[in-house]
Amino acid sequence: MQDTIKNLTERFGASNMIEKKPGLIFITIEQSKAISAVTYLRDIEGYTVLTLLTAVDWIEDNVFQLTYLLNNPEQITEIGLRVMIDREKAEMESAHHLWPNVEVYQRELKEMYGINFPGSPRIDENFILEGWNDKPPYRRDFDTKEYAENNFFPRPGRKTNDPAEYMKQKMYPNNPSDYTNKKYNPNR
Amino acid sequence: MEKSKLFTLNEDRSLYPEHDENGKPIVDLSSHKFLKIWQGPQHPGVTGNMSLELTVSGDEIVESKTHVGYLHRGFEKLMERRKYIQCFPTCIRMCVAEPDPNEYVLSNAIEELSGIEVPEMAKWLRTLVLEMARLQVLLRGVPGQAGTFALGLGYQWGNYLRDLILDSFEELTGGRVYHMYILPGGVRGLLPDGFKKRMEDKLKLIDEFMIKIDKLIFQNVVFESRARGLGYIPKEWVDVYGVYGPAARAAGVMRDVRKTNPYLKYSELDFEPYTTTDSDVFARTEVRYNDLKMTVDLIRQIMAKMPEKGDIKAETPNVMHWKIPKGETYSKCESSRGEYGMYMVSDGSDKPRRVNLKGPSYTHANALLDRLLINANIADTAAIMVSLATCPPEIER
Amino acid sequence: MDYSIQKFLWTLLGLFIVLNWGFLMGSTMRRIGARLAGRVGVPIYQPWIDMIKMISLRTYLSHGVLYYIGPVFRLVGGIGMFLFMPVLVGSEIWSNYSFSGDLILLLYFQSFGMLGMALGASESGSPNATIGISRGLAQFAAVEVPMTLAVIAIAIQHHTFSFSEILDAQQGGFMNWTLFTNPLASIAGMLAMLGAMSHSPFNLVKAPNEIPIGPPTEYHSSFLSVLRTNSAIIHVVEAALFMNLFFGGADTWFMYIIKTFFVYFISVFIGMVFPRFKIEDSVRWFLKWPTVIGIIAVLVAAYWK
Amino acid sequence: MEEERKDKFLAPENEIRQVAAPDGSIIEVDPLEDYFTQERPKPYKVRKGPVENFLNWARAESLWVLGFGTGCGSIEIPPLVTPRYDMFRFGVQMRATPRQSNVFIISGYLSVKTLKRVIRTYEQMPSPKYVMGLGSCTINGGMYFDSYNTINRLDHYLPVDVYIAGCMPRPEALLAGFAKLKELIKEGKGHKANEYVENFDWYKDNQKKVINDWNMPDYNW
Repeated sequence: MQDTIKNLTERFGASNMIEKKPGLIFITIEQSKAISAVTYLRDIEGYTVLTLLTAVDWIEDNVFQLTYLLNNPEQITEIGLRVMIDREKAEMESAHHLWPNVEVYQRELKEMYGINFPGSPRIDENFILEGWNDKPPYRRDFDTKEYAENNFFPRPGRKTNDPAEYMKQKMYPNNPSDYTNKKYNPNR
Repeated sequence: MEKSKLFTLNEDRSLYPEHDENGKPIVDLSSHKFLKIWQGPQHPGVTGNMSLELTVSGDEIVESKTHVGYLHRGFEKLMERRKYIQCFPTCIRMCVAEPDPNEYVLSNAIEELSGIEVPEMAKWLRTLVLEMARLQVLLRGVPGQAGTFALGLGYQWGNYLRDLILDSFEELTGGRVYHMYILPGGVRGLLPDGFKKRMEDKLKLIDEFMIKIDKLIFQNVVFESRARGLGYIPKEWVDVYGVYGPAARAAGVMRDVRKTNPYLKYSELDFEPYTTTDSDVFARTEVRYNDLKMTVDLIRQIMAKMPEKGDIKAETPNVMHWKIPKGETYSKCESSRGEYGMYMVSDGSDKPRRVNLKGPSYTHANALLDRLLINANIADTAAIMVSLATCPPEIER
Repeated sequence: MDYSIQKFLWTLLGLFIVLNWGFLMGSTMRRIGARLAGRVGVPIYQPWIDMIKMISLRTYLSHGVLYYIGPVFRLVGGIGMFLFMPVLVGSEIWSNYSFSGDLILLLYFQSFGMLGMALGASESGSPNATIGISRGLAQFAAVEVPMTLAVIAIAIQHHTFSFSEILDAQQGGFMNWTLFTNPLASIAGMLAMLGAMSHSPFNLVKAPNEIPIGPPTEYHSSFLSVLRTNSAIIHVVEAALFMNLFFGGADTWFMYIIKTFFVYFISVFIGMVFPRFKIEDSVRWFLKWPTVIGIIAVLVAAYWK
Repeated sequence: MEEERKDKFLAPENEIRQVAAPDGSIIEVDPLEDYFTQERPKPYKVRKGPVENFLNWARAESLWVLGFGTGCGSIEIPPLVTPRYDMFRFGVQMRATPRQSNVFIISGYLSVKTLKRVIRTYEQMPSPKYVMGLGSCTINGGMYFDSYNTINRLDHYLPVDVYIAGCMPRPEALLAGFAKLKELIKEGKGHKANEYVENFDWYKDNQKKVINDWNMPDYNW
């Protein structure tokens, strides 16, 4: 495990390593070296299983984080490779030649985040949505509630409570000041 | 002696129709040699609401494409706008047949991110609930495999016993299908009085059922002749295609999170998952049958070893204001279908930044199923699909 | 009253009894199956309600003339089998229109319904119907082989192609039944019966979780009720055919009901505990043991004396 | 027609293409025009009297449910056909094809993609047909009220005869729902299929509002 990390750092310029728990490591890799690092891990280090490939939208930093989580079934360790890609020009090298399933993950990412993977098979086909004509829905700036209210027909009479306020009324009906008491509520 | 071509019914058809240089079949629909049919979404042989676009030549499938998305609710998006505790009712609906692993991976991810240690008693109860969930799925799944070949009798018996296990869930958690019993920091309650005895009675019924199922399914000539050699997964595909759980164990590869990464109390329990190397539908059914046996045994062990009383919930902050420290984690457990994992990213606020749930169906139902169905008979699609235990809501979430 | 009109009316009455007995037998079998699974099952009168409901449904759908005629052909196959087979042994009024050579005609009528269904189902345009009907015809061709061999063996044994004479030869104690006088032909015939009855493991035509639900996929309302009527009649008549061939026929309506019930019960009961064959396996199965037994039966019958 | 088609999203199999006829000649085929009929449905005549009452009784006692699990509620259908709850006792049976079924159980939420299939399936069922909305998702969206992909109110897209509340409703609740539906049919109130036809334009507008790639005829015969 330590050797792998060392190799990753030296050869692929990996940084920002976090060991979350024994056998689970997250590490950041540059976009240009990501696929070669994945190939390296798969072919040399025995990380032969792709557990998942997903994205996180860091809208405030204007980046997408792609996470390739690889599993080594021999050593029972997992490495999560974080790849930061530009949010405006969301494009990433395709890895469909490495595992047959990558194609499916990439189709989902294309649909849900609008991240393009040029060259990936069936990338433009619909995976989950059908006839979608709005922003990719998993992006942070897509407001699902507003979309639902505009497009579907909300039944009138649905009440929305702020859970905190509602609990305050329910739990401390007589003495609301208890709510701010440190003893009951360490966050206040 | 070579058989005459006219009378050979067992000829090798793997190279029919003609393939191009990449090994893909050349399918020209306008040649009238092929027929395109859809199985699903409205089709009784498909596991839930998904569909297969099959190109058939006679009864033989030459190309298959899985279409999902009929059950997409955007859970991962919905959870991004809910507080952590509000995520629970959403999360458990991701895989309807077996909701408890969802609860467990979510609360485990929250605990890992915020560094909470779960009390012993809660760990025992969580183990019990997870095993009960596996039991109720397998009670339906094992005879359901024969049901795909129109042997519905075992399915009827199994479903009755499943209802009994759901009664136990109701007793313990108050819910029949959705339990929300596992919460961050622990569980919601202790076992009710007399629970163990009633559970033991039900387990005895299940023991009898197992003997009947063995006679009805595994010693049935027709079932054996149909299931043997069907949907063969070579050992090398296990890593390549991402095969998990019983399907991998049937191929002779040990994939069981309970054994490889023991979580909760599995390190204190005595069990050995069954593996075989045949890797066809029959072997996968056998593995799941032995899983069912093992689960019954595990529940007995858990009930014998667990303490009577104890702390069931760790101290947690007020859930309404609970801010989880920044970080990311991947928590996993073994569901009845294989490794079930959740990747969670927190940005330090009271709502998750990103939750991604990865179930085994995602890989089983897409690339693997498409590959396995090539050169299969259309009569066997349901059997292959059920043997992989695909659960559509977990693919599209 | 003219004799021919009288005969016609008696035959119609017989058809009516057979139809209702078919419905009753169907729901009884479903209840027996349900008991095996631990359920209560459908009410005993469910088939009649289903019929009324199907007739009362509205439809505006048309797939062309053959689509309408398909179920009629199927029904004609069932009624034809009834018409040319004597119901009760030695009874003039219940002998229907049987004549010397009716056995051949019956074998023809057995396949008639399936062919008619093939016309209608392929006209309905559903690919599942086409697949189902091609399976059905393949299986039927395979079933016919042992079936015909058994019939030929019996015909050689009794030197006749007439039902009444075969029945007469079987009277006088159960040891005279073909089941005991010609066991090989009976085995071949009974195995073929499993296929002809289309219950699991040979219910390939309407395989619900493979090709929902085969030829009748597009049929609904009145068309479906015609198909249901036919299936009720044909189950009884098929059972009666095998009863007449191997179990000595029936001399009263009571015996008719008891014997058809048991013959039908055998096929249903085997279906309860066996999964469905694939079409290749099914064809191969029929062309293997039943056919071999049938050939031996013919040879034995031909060279016995 | 050409203009309209350009705006629409069309699946590749629905584009105008050239097809070789069996005799070898080449024909141009417009799948939307040639493979479907554009005929609109007509309401059937609701009769009254003792005969109709008898037929209504038969319709109520023989409910054939379409085996289409549209959402998570379908997990409670297997218990209904197995020993514990056994709905066959009440004359409720499962059918595999829409042509032969009368009752459509919308088991829970409907995603937009499924809604399209549901409409297609519903329209293929022969009248009189009944819809049961299972779970709170069909009533007001339930816990998916803010989801971008699930509809909120089922009755804006299909006429609903009986709602069964709960998430998820227990099998007993489903049996009670069947009992309620039988009651309605016997009283002669089971003609929601006519309502669908009479308010056809309203329903179609609502359906087309959410289904962006409407590539089927208005009524699927």
